[in-house]
Amino acid sequence: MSTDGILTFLLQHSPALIVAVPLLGAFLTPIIGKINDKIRNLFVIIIVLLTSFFVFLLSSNILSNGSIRTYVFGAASANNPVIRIFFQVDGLNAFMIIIGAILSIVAVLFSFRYLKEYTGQDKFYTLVLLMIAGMFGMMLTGDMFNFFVFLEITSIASCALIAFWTSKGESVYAGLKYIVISTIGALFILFAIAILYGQYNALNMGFLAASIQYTFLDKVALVLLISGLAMKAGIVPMHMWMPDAYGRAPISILLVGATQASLYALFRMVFTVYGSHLADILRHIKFRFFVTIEFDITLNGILGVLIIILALFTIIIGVFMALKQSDFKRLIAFAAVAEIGYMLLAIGAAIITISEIDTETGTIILSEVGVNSLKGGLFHIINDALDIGLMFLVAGAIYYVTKETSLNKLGGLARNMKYTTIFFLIGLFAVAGIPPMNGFASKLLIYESTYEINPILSIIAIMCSILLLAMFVKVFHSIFLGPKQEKFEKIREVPKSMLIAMAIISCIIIIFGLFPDIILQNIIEPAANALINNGLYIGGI
Amino acid sequence: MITEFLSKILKTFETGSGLWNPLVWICAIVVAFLLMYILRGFGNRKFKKATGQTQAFLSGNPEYEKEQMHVKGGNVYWGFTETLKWAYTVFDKMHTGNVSDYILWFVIIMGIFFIVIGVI
Amino acid sequence: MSGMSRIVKTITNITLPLIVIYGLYIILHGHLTPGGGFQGGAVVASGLAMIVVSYGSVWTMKKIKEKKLSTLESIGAISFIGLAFLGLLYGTKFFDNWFANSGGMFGDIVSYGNTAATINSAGVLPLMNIAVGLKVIAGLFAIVLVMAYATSKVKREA
Amino acid sequence: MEVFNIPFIAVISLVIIGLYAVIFKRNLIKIVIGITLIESGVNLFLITLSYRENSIAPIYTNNPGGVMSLPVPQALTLTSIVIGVAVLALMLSLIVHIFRHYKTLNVTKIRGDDE
Repeated sequence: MSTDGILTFLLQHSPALIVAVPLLGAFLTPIIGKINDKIRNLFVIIIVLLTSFFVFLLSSNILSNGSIRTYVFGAASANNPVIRIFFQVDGLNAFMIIIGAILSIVAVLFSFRYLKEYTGQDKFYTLVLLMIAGMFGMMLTGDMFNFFVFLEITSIASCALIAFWTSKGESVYAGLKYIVISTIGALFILFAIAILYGQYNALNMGFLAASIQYTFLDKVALVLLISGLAMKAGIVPMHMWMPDAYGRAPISILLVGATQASLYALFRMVFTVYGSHLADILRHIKFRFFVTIEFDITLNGILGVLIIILALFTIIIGVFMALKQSDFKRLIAFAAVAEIGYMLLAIGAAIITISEIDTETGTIILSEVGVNSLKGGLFHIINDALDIGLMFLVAGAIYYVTKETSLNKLGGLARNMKYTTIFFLIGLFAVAGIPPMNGFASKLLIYESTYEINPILSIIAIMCSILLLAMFVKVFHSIFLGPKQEKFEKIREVPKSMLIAMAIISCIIIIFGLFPDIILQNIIEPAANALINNGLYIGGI
Repeated sequence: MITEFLSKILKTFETGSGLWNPLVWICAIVVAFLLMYILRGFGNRKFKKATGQTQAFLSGNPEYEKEQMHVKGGNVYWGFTETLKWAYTVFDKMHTGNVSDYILWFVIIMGIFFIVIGVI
Repeated sequence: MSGMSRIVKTITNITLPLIVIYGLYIILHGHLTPGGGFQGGAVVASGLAMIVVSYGSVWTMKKIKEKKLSTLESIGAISFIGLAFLGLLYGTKFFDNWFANSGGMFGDIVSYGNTAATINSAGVLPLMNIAVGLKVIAGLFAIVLVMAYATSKVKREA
Repeated sequence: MEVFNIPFIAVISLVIIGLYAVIFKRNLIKIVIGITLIESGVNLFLITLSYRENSIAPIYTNNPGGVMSLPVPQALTLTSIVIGVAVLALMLSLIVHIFRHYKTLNVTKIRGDDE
């Protein structure tokens, strides 16, 4: 076979390989770990790089020509779409797996030295690879039940990761909280899947999207799906597990990816599975109050308003609670909650502007403001993953050298850790959305489009963005500035592999910040188009 | 080809109602820093180290050791949290750290969704 | 938990082979009758859990090392994924059933109609069932063993 | 009331009893029991969906007469049970650890991070 032939072969099978390679790696890790620690580390990074290679192969192909790729398991073609398991990859999936690939490379690279002194590393890498496999599965699958399975794989692996340091009671308890939350959420999602299956005799998302009728049972399924996925995505008031889990996990950066996979699923359910009924008129209201008032209540109206209200709560409570925290990792976790609020705000604004659905092609017709808002929300997903990820890496680096995450006990570290300080500053500007970092470009899109919907929304968003800046300035002040402390005299800069991990993310942040237009046109726009034009996804089977 | 590449990079990022180009902003920031540096040059050169000039003036109070002067992270926004105490008491009551309460919130939100989506 | 009385131990000795054989039967007939790797593995593992109950976790831990069980478990998982990968190499797709109906091992073509099923059919499915069964036996037994051992430790500490 | 509705009533009551146990019980083991109750409710729902009256098991290549029950929900239930076993084992082992650290299983007495 020529190289070209091999590439086509790999591209053709890449959706399966993206999940299968880390899965194989996960089960091989304990056996290889018996030989030598170094060989095991090499093996793990090779597995992750191989997976990322497939991810970039697949997503560059999908994003460049805007097509859709369907991979049927166990058969050459889909002769019976109801019972076959599919992976369906369109622009949105391709966009999400890029985030997953970046996060997993960085997380694995960072944890080599970070966990060097601890026992049970074989199990740790097994869990990390399992979690990566589950995360990619959630992002790629086109089958509802398969989604549930990958959701559970991800939550079991991440629960075990959160409780990895079993010597601390708090981390075990945080792990238990996480598994209780995610199991109940997943069970309600399964309930909704069963309801949909009972009505339409299908589990395939595209098939369901084509045949859904929006009966009463579909409403119940929608409620269960939205609330279950919202809990997994950490939306206020179901966000309380996030600070516990993020604050205790050894590497919280992978959990960010898992959370965003749930957020992706939320978008997929609302826009694709229920997409053909989004603009349905549910009630016609007419009453006299001096003048006759007459208006329609549409599904997208109530969904949009609900999502926007939740988003505002998420932003405000996330920011206010973060401002008060004295623990670095918990503070970042609350900031992550607030950032999720921004994405939801943008998506809610986009849902409100839907005017009608073209039922023949399955296209959702949005106003221009809505399209911009959608782009801003999707752009913010990748920006949030990078910024919050960088912050967690810095927190991990500080924990590595000082064994401390409390802001009250740290101080004056900038003298000994120059590079970490620079990376923290980059992350600070990016999270707060200060130009010219990447956070600004997406937040600008969100502010401007929400201003068109209602100025109050964008005012609240901007105010909370200022508070985000304020609290990271507080972190900067209390960790890096201040006089030398005696107990931190002997502290050195963190090892090179950890610095490289932070540098990779920082470089991506700066590139995204300097050339937002290129990113927007090449990555975000295909994803937004995939979300709006469902005809391709439905026709993919 | 180079001009094409440049025009691709320098193309401004349109947001629907405005535009945004980070490269222009970076130029502006660099110019601002240059101006600042020039202004700094006009400063007074009489400053001497290790004299009374360097000591901080704290309303006549004596200056503490540097370690004691550092404001701890928990105290930085004391005024802000004190003013918004009414909000923070509510938020603190929400965050009990008890897993049953997390599920209770989930059920409440599910109920609200059900009332809004299912009934309308 | 230290061991239980002699009656329990004797009954365990008598019933254990029967339970294990029944579990293995369910694993091997996974492609024909209800059941399969997980169910049969669970039956075998519950039989093995009986050893833990009757002889005590400390005694069992001395005989069977937990690390060996986890190796066995990874071997089961690897062979499952490996069979799926073989479908990619020899067949057309990942998880392809590439030697069903080929005439070789597990390759008999099942005659159409409500006839008695042949065990020598269904291609990779029996192999996958065996792999899953191995994984489930090792995994569940390790879970029961470690948890019994850990709780007995708590009791001794308290 | 139709007799066919009884399984669905059982499903709803199992889920509600499970949620009640998770929300109002203070013992961690009871919370885990609540989760398994919800899970069995959902599994029962899936199995009920697959059942047809007087149906036969779906294991023949050719239908010998009569209605076959649907095989897909049974496979789904099986997968869900497998996942449930894994989750249950994980939760119980975490509870063992928690009991070692705090010497109690009462959620109100366990101090995690709750700022």
